[in-house]
Amino acid sequence: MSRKMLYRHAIREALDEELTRDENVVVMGEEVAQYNGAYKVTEGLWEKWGCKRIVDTPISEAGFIGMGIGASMLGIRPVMELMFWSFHSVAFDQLVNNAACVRYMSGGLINVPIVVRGPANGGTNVGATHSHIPEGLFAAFPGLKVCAPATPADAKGLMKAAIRDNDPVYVMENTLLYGTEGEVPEADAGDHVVPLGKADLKREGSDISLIAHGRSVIHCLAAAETLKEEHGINAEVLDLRSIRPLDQEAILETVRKTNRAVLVDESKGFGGVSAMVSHLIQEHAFDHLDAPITRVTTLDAPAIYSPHVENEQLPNPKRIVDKVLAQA
Amino acid sequence: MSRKMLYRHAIREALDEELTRDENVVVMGEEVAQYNGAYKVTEGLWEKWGCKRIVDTPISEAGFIGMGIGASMLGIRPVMELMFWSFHSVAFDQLVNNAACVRYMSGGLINVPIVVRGPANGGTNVGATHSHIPEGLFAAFPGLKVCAPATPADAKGLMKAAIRDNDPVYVMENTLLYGTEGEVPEADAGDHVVPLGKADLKREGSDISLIAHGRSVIHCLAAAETLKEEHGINAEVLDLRSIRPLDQEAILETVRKTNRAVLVDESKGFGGVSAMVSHLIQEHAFDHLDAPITRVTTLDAPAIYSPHVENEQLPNPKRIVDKVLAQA
Amino acid sequence: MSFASEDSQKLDFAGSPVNQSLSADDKIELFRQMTRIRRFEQASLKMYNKGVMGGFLHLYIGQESVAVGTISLRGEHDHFITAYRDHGHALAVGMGMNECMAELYGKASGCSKGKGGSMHYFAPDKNYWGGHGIVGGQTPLGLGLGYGLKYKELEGCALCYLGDGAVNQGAVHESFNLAALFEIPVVFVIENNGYSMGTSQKRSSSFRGCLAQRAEGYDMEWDLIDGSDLYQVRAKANIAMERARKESKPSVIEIATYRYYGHSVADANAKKYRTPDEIENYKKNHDPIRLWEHRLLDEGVLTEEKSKEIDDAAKKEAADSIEFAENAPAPTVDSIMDDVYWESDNDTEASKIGRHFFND
Amino acid sequence: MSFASEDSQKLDFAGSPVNQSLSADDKIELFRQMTRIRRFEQASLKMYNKGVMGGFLHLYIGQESVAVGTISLRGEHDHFITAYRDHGHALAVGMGMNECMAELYGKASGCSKGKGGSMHYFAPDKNYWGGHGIVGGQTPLGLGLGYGLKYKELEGCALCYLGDGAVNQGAVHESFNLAALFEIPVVFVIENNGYSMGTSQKRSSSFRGCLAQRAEGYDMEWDLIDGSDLYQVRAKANIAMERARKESKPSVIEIATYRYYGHSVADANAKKYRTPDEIENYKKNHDPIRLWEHRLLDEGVLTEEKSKEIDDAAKKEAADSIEFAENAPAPTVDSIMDDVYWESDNDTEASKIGRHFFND
Ligand SMILES: Cc1ncc(C[n+]2csc(CCOP(=O)(O)OP(=O)(O)O)c2C)c(N)n1
Ligand SMILES: Cc1ncc(C[n+]2csc(CCOP(=O)(O)OP(=O)(O)O)c2C)c(N)n1
Ligand SMILES: [Mg+2]
Ligand SMILES: [Mg+2]
Repeated sequence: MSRKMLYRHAIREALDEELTRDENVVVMGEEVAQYNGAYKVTEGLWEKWGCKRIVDTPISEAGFIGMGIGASMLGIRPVMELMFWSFHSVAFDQLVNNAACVRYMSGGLINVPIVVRGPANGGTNVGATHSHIPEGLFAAFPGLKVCAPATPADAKGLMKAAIRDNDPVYVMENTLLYGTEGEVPEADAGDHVVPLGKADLKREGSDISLIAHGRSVIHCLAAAETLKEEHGINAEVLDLRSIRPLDQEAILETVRKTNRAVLVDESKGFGGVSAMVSHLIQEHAFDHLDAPITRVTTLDAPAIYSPHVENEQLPNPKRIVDKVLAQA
Repeated sequence: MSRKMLYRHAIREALDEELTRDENVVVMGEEVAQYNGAYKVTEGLWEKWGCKRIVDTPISEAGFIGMGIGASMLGIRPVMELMFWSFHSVAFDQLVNNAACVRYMSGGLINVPIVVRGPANGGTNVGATHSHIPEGLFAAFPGLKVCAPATPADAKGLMKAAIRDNDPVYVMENTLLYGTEGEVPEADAGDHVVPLGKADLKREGSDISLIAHGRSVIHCLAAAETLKEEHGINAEVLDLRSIRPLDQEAILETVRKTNRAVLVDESKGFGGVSAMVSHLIQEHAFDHLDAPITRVTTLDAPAIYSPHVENEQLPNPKRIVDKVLAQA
Repeated sequence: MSFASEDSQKLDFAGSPVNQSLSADDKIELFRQMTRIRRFEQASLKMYNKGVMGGFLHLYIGQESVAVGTISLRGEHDHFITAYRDHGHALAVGMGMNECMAELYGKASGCSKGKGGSMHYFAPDKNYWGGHGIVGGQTPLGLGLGYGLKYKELEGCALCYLGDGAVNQGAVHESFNLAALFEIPVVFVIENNGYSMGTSQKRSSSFRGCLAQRAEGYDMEWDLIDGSDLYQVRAKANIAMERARKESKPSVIEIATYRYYGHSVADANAKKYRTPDEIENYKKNHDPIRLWEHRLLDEGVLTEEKSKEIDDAAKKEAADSIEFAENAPAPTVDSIMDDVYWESDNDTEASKIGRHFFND
Repeated sequence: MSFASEDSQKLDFAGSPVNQSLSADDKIELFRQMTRIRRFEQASLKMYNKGVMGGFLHLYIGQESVAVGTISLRGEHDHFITAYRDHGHALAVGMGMNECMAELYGKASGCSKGKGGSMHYFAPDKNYWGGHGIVGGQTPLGLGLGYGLKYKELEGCALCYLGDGAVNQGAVHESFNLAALFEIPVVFVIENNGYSMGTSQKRSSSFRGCLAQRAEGYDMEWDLIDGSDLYQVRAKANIAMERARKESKPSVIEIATYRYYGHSVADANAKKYRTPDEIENYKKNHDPIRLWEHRLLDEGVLTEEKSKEIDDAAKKEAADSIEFAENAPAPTVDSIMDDVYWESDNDTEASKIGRHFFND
């Protein structure tokens, strides 16, 4: 049984359920409590759970994220919101050193069961500093886990997995998905947990594999429809969901089936998740490739503000279709 | 005409010459002046140039790097040392937002002619937080330029190019190379500038391309000797030198010649420069590849301290030889 | 929320030398500047609500005296930098409404070619260095402007504005220490409007006395200013600016002010975390433009008529800027790739070596 | 370099309750702890110079009273965290010399399995959370330990040590504000040894009075302590710790101390930026171990004989730890991949889904 639900509400439900399940779960961040969250993801939680469990912080990302890491070493399970994931830049040391390395440097004596979450995307005309897409950046640090849900159901399920995971998990949401709707299993139908490390075949196809995560998955699905209707091309769409751990098997499987891949990634062209996926495919499915792997990424400049052109800087269905046609 | 010179002295000479050439050049950082630099790269410069041109800063990387960026908008040309590039983590916002985006966000009204330099490498048993290898990380940000010299001559030449460049350039040096010696053109033989964006074929070969940058180049050269002597394999060694701009043509040329590539990169396995280079090769030289591109990277854990095994975590000649043999 | 003016004894700063030296025209000009800012922003609000702009719109309405008062003191080598609430400073330094409005519209003739938007106005030719979106992130840059002045041995100062929420960013602390240690001619101006988004000052900061007093920890001078009194803003800011210019010593000044609207126009809670009374009280008793207007009427410098004329002109200027912006060309998709590297834009030798851009 | 003891009137803190309550054995135990730290470090220095270790070695010699004095006050729910100069705290919380020495040797039986080295000692079972290499980076973690205590409603406090150079890191400022704002039971202990590497305190910080006084900017309590006087360290630290435990209020305490050696053993300039006189003066007049020893001799608690016995035992313990470390097994190459993820180490279901490691 399932019901329709907004992406933001699916995340809120995950938080609410985990707050209920484990008294050590605490939600922190700027404006998450009394203001209900800048993007209303935490709406109502402060009213329900009070000041101890839902905590407003000052604008001190290094301070409060480090604080959460420290508390997590004592068994607290902070779920910390970055109002934008872009603000990772002022908390970077805490995110990549203290969270990622403390376990290792202590020879495994410590673990850091934190979640850091918030939106990580372009497309809302907020300019260069507010539009970073850091999935690949963080996945590059062993010790960290990263996921990026594309649908309400995945958002809920991955968030619950992230909170229960005993390692630091960085959940990259998307402001443009918060208001999208999708089927989510009923709360009383049992725990809806989507494990980290499991990709999801969002559309079956035979001619080419579109591999993506986050909002790019939605673009791929739209592109696949156009390809089918206008060009008779049957594209398969694989949603990575989780970047680290990464479902390499699912990636190789779809490529072995279609023998072609277009990777869609909101990162800029140098690096990103897609460069890594490309390398893995050519390394492990070399003989299955009928053509070079190509990518659709964000045009390689800082994010432009202008609403007139920002969508053209980002991956979009048209750019995906063009890239597929160029290959096929 | 050339003379033998240490890598650290080659960098110092570059700084000294540029300090002479342009009165707006100022060298800043922790312990760079009175202490002569933690790794003695700036030795003697404070004595020669005084407190205005060679500036000791407190341990406030975000503060002093941001300060340098601000000053650069007025035409000052700060060359800022991070005692370890690893300390980028506490200055990340200044490095990837203010330095990289201010030009763009102002529609091109501003430029930021700064250099940030310092060692970026593993292998000195200083543990996880001090051994980050961020070439790929920063090259991913349009607006930034990144280079990583492997020899004294390149260190001098790239440093001079970096200082003269009107965009932010991040120079990744290597503590383990500071004490290595090499030929450097005589100072009076004319300006020795190595342009950014030009790779250097450090060894010609025909059977396989080893593509690397920084200290990995030295490992590749050693591995190439072993491959030649013990296995009759003639490896070509391409030193990227500059990561962004990247000499894609040189990469494709060597691969088109040898039809095989092993990429050697001190980054961890997820991402890094090598994942990007791998993607570019398969995209643009697909039909020239006789085998999947493989990589030698740092074992995918935070940097271990133990001197007994740290070298095994890093790329080294033996690991490169093995990887080549596995492919050939 | 506390206004300095409500606690402290009312002093009259009209007699301070820097105010004494104002001609009647100068005083009217200050009025005109504040009025222009308000009318520009009201116009932009109207158009934002019509959906013609993207992103955020952080209005400065209520705070006009801060930008106008401080920037009115500028000398040739004074420089300015602020956060994302940057329209007021932009107009005060002399940017035109057209280029500012066109920027909001994301047009190619916007001040930042449509690349920066509301948060990123720049005019280096007017010593205005933005417009920055990362809270506190502009603080080291402001410090750097002062550093540059000192390096070049110019007599000037850098004014670096930041919010009451921004003071708790690490970069601010590092900048304060560096400024004091290196004796940099910079004035950090805390525009304390009582809130960082929905968080009142007392929920974001622990402090003694006031936020500016933290300067003592760095052995730096500080002052607290009632932003609703333009004479006071000028008198006290001038002391800090002169300290910078003449002694190369930094200061922190905190200016108590208020914003009428939400944090940004998208702030749906603007009336929840602040009582209507609080907002009304400010509008009625502390509005810097109305207080200045009355002051000038009292002084006989301004007439009701002249005031209306100025206001009408400002309204018209704002309306014209909308028309300009609407007719301005949008950036092309190709232009997305401009303005990334100076070397590429200038087609230099360096820009031709190696691959600079990684578009798929 | 200024020692609190040289400026301030000499008070005797022996009479404070927390010192009054010390038995003769307790006092001797404090002596033993400090002696053990010194002997351990001297031994490690000797071996470092023989080239058997890698990386850095930051010696605590001269500062022993800080770790021993503060940690001697601990209760069940008190927690400790420091920077890279972490051997003293490690031994003071009860870690064994063997595991500590083996860690320096990079051996698998080191306290961090050879993964952390000198800068990264940990003993969570002894409430010791490291050992951190990024200057100032441990400060938010220390705050978080206090946060955790408060969240769990335990009566305890977190002691977070940092250096005089570290105070200018942004994370420290953010932590101070958060601690005061949230009323976290944490004590920030500035171990002021006068230098950050080769930079004297006055070249790195601008401040009024002392560094701890910056706490006033956050409306936080602070104190300045003469680290050469163990009674004083205990008496004053206890006040801050009790404030944390009983009132859940943070403090900043600054303890004036000194390091005999360079910043690390690799510091070739140790005798350039400090005069030999300065070093000698400390050794002669301020050495915390010698002063404590004399005090106990004066009090009749200790005899020369007993002192020598303790010292000999410490030396032997250190020598034994070298032997232990030398014979301990090195980590295997395979073990490099352990201790990255808890889930992988515990072979959980989650660890089996997807690729976690990207070794070529
Ligand atoms: C590092 C960072 N964190 C959070 C934000 C989101 N944010 C933008 S403005 C703001 C409030 C700032 O308040 P204040 O400094 O008082 O300035 P005001 O908006 O009142 O002018 C927040 C939280 C940001 N832009 N940057
Ligand atoms: C962020 C960062 N910057 C620089 C360094 C290099 N570094 C290590 S210790 C140190 C000096 C710190 O001095 P202080 O805080 O006084 O502590 P002490 O060494 O005296 O105990 C420096 C500059 C670092 N580890 N981390
Ligand atoms: Mg504010
Ligand atoms: Mg020190």
